[in-house]
Amino acid sequence: MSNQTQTGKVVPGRYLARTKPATRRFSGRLPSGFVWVLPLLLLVGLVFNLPLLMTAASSLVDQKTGAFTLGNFEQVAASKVYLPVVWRTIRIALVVSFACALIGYPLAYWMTRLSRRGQTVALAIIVTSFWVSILVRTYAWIVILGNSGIVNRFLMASGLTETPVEFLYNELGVAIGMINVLLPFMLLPLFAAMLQVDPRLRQIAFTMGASSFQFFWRVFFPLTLPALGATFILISILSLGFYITPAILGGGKVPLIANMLDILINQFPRWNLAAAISLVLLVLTVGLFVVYQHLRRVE
Amino acid sequence: MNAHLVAARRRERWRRLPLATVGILVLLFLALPILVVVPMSFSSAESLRFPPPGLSLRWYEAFFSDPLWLEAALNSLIVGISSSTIALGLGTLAAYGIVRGTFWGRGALETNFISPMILPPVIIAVALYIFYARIGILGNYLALIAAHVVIAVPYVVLLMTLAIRSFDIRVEQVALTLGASRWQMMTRVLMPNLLPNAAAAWLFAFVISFDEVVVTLFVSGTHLTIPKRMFNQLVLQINPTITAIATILICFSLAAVALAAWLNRGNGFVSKADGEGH
Amino acid sequence: MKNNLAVGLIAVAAASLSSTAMAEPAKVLRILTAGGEWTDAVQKCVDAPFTEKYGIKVELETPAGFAKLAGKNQAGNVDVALMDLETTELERAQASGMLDPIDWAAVAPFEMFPDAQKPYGFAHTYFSTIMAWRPDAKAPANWQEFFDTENFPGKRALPDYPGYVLAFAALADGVPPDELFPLDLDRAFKTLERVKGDVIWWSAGGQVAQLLDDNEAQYAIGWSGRIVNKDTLAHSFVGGMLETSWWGVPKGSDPAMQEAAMLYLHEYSDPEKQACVAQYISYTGPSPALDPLLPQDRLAQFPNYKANRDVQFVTDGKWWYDNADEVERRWQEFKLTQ
Amino acid sequence: MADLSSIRIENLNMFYGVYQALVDISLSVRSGTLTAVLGPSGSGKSTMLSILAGIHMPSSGRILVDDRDVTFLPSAERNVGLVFQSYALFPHLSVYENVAFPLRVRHLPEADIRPRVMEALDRVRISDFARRKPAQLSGGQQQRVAIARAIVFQPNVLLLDEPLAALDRKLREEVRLELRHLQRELGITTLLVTHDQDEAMSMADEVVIMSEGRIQQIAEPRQAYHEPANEFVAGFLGVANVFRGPLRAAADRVFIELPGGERIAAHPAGKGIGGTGAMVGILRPEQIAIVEPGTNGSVVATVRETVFLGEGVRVHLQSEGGFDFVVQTAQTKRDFPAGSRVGLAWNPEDLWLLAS
Repeated sequence: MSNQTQTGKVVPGRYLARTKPATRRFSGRLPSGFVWVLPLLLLVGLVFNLPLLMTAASSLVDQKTGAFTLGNFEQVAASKVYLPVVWRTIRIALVVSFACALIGYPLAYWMTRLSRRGQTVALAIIVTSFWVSILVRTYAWIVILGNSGIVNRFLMASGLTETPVEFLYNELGVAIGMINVLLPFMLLPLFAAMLQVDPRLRQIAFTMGASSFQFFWRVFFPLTLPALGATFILISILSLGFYITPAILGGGKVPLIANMLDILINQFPRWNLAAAISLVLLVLTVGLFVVYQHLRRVE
Repeated sequence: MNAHLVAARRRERWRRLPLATVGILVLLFLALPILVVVPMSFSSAESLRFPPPGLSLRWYEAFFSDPLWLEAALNSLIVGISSSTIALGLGTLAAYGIVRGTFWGRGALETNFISPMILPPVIIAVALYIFYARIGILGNYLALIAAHVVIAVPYVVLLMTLAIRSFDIRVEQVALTLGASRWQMMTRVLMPNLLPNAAAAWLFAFVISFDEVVVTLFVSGTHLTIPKRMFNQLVLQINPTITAIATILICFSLAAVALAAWLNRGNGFVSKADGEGH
Repeated sequence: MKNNLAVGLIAVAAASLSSTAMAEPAKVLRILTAGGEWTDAVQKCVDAPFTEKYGIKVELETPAGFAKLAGKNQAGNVDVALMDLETTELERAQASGMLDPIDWAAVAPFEMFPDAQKPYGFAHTYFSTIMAWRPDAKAPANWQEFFDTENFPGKRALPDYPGYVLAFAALADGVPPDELFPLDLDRAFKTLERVKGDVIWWSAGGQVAQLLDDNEAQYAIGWSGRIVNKDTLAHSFVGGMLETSWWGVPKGSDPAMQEAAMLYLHEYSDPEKQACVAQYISYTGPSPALDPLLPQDRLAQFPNYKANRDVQFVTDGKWWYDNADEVERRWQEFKLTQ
Repeated sequence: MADLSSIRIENLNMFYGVYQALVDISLSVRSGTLTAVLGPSGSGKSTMLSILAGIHMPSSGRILVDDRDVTFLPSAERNVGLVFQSYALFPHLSVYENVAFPLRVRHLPEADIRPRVMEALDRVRISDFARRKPAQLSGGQQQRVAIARAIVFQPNVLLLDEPLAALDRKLREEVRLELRHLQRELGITTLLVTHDQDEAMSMADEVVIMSEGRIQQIAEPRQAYHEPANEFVAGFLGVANVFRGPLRAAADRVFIELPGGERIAAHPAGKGIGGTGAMVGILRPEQIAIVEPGTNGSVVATVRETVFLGEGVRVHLQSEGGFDFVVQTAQTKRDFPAGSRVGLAWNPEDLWLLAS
């Protein structure tokens, strides 16, 4: 029976090969575990990293002559066409992030004070919204906010306004659509961070004579501020790349960086300029992401 | 005493009223698009009136009798299933290497694999457009699937690294000392335990691929997918058929995500089982 | 160097993936086309019978545009054998050497208007760009009134394409119709700057009716085919712009597929098929034999109808082509900075 | 039953970057015996075990099982049974399948598997639970399954990594005996890694005490306890009175002179490392007797505190010279009131001397 063991089966030759001295560790073996990563690395390297590098390279090439140039970036920086779009994108990103923080924080805070069942319902709504296709949600706003949409009909029927309020096809419409898409990205991490705050702190603060108001501003808010900051940055990052919402709700008047890239690729073939702008967007995103990671660590 | 308590409770409730109002309004704001789209899909009217004047299934019929929508649905399914399956395979292997490997630069690799999730899709779209165009595979079906793999794989890598990290490495080591080859360990020990997580990761990847618009718009060439056709239609002509598709999509996404969440609920069940003694 | 080599290797690998169907006679004809109602009509009236007759499947990529062609051309991957071009685009594509000549012998068309047959272009549609408005809005009589936002209050839905809006804007600023070309861009943009706060820019023809019906806009410039058959809208051909759309054959596409494209063009020149398209959308094709086949009660809806043609002007494709860069630059400047 | 194998470890070194987890470890385990590797956490004992199991490769050195070099053999080919503190049972498999696992991966015929699994389950008295999943078992039951799984394929060597640490105290002592019994019965060469000196002392034929990656002492438990190789071992294996001072001789007596002037009697032959000069003397609390003050040769001390241990009484005292003594006595009924003066006496032969 005992001969059936694995060691008994080892062939001497193989066994000898394996008993070479410890230098074997350095004899060109791949670092441990690297093979597992290799297939994905190849694919991502080919279909993600290489294209990004090529984009970076094309941004430094003149479209007509094919020579090295910084002209594409100069064009972005100097033109009164491209830079304003970059600024508008940043501005809308900030507005949207502020708005998300402003309406997201109270909701998340309210949710922490709800019963378990209330929390489940609220979370279900948020998660549902989160997973419903952005196209569907953006599309719905046309129906809701249009001149003959439910909101305007309500406003006019209630006599609050006589002519329909122009929600759509301007920056307001784009912002509303973006806030709706991005709010769950604010709510979910913020709510999670608020749940981390030890509920006993509240009781302790009360025993020390703090009011609800004082507890909130002196304890709770400072404790959740890093999370608020981190999600704020996250929303800004995501806002920078928005394409669908401005395309559908902007009425052609609110192009953001992504829409400009679409024009430069799909309407005018200006790849090198597009590459340069896409690189600007990349730098903005990565820069914000570094801040985000830093805030997360603080949290 | 009791009356005091009741009064105190009532005061407390009044104090919270402004907060509750804001909370409910914001939740309504989130839910509104869905609340509007779903009933409209059953509308009998041509226009996008809300509430619908009458009920019918005509827009569902319109969807299922339109060969272009069906072609788009078929493509979405093919691209979604193949890209999420590839993403699951490669992503799981990579997650294993990242968690259990000892080579240098694992953190950087993980960031690299996850970054397509963080970067604006339009950057990836532009980069892939230029790259695919240069090598002449713009509009190629396999190239489209490859793009979707890159977009879906971060979710797999995230979920699977989490799952593998929470799986006791000693169980793997014991399996090896008990005579299992690395392959036997993977197939007989690791995978059976990670199966729910893998299924969840697959579903997430599938939903991501199925919903993808921007990159698809740039690189898909002649191939239609549901979101691509939806986007084109939204820009072209607003047609209630879209509400029917939207409703189908909502149900579909929610079912998939609910299933995924349910499958992933036991992310800690392994550690719970062997962690009792700790 | 190394980078080029890598790209080359990948290209070879990719080509071997995508070139399976290339050597045999074409089973598929890929067309780059506009999309929308017109394309839907063509699919029913031309593509379906074509596939039935020759066993060649038609695959469409939408939307079309010069940039798409240029992209494919630069990529060296021209995967469509036929594409929809505006007059300007036809000029530009031809001048940039991105088109192959049409093999008219192989097409052997039914009778066509002589000006519809060019060495590089097959005129497939005559269409107009005209003004439209909600019946409950004050009707404008000309372009000055159309762009007069004070006396004709309301939103304007305008095409997000310079070629379909600048000429009208110049007319609105008082340029006499017979001096329209060469176009005075300064005066055109002056009008647009003046009204831009009241504009919704549309990018697809179908949006016009939608925006007017939804009361998002009260006035619009749109393509006649998407307007004239909607009885909820008022429209006028007065001061409209008559244009031609063309089929062109992108250079470098698969020869077998190009052969199929010639068969397709032959089918397209059939007046019966053009009449069929006109049933769905009020555009007419290049066949002189078309008139008796058209629905007589709707003749007044067709851009090419004599009474309509007389009040319109014909755009100057050559001028647009010559000034494409300038127009593009100023248009972007205007659009992106508004 | 299984082959009786011996293990020999030669000059094992293990680096993690610049950190050296194992420093020149050499030891051998005689076939059929149980050796306990004992040390505080971070001492390198678990690293050593993982190298023996083939989980990690050493930076240098060799491992020989029955004089065969297995240093770079994969785990699967080493034929060692391994039991972790966390048991590491396969959560998705039943008890039966857990135990059958090593046989299945060896592609044994089904007919052979069943009797062997059942025999192993019987040995650890867990056959009744064969169909349960690990999550449905108590900690003690899981531990038995882990042991059954480790022995079912008749490994040459059994490696136990803190196998009892997760059990409560009473169960731990019970299982300790059972495990020892099982090991003797199977005659399987066993290496036990633990930080619990009671466990090591009570189970092992030989203990290896490690600290900071180095072996401090290899000895039989009794010897290690009474004759520690250094102060670390003395301190790690229980409470010790440690006397520091020069070794002096006066008349026919040898003693350590403490800074306070007291004389700690030692054996003239100098038990342990001999010589004069600064020395360390080690005396276990139970080797000191409490006698009447003034008894010849005794040290006078004052009782400060008494701790009742159940099986004995530990008395903390301070001598007149200011030295803190710890004494343990089995006289559980006797009272040592705080402040009372007593004499402390011991057999000079019991004082174990180390060079300082």
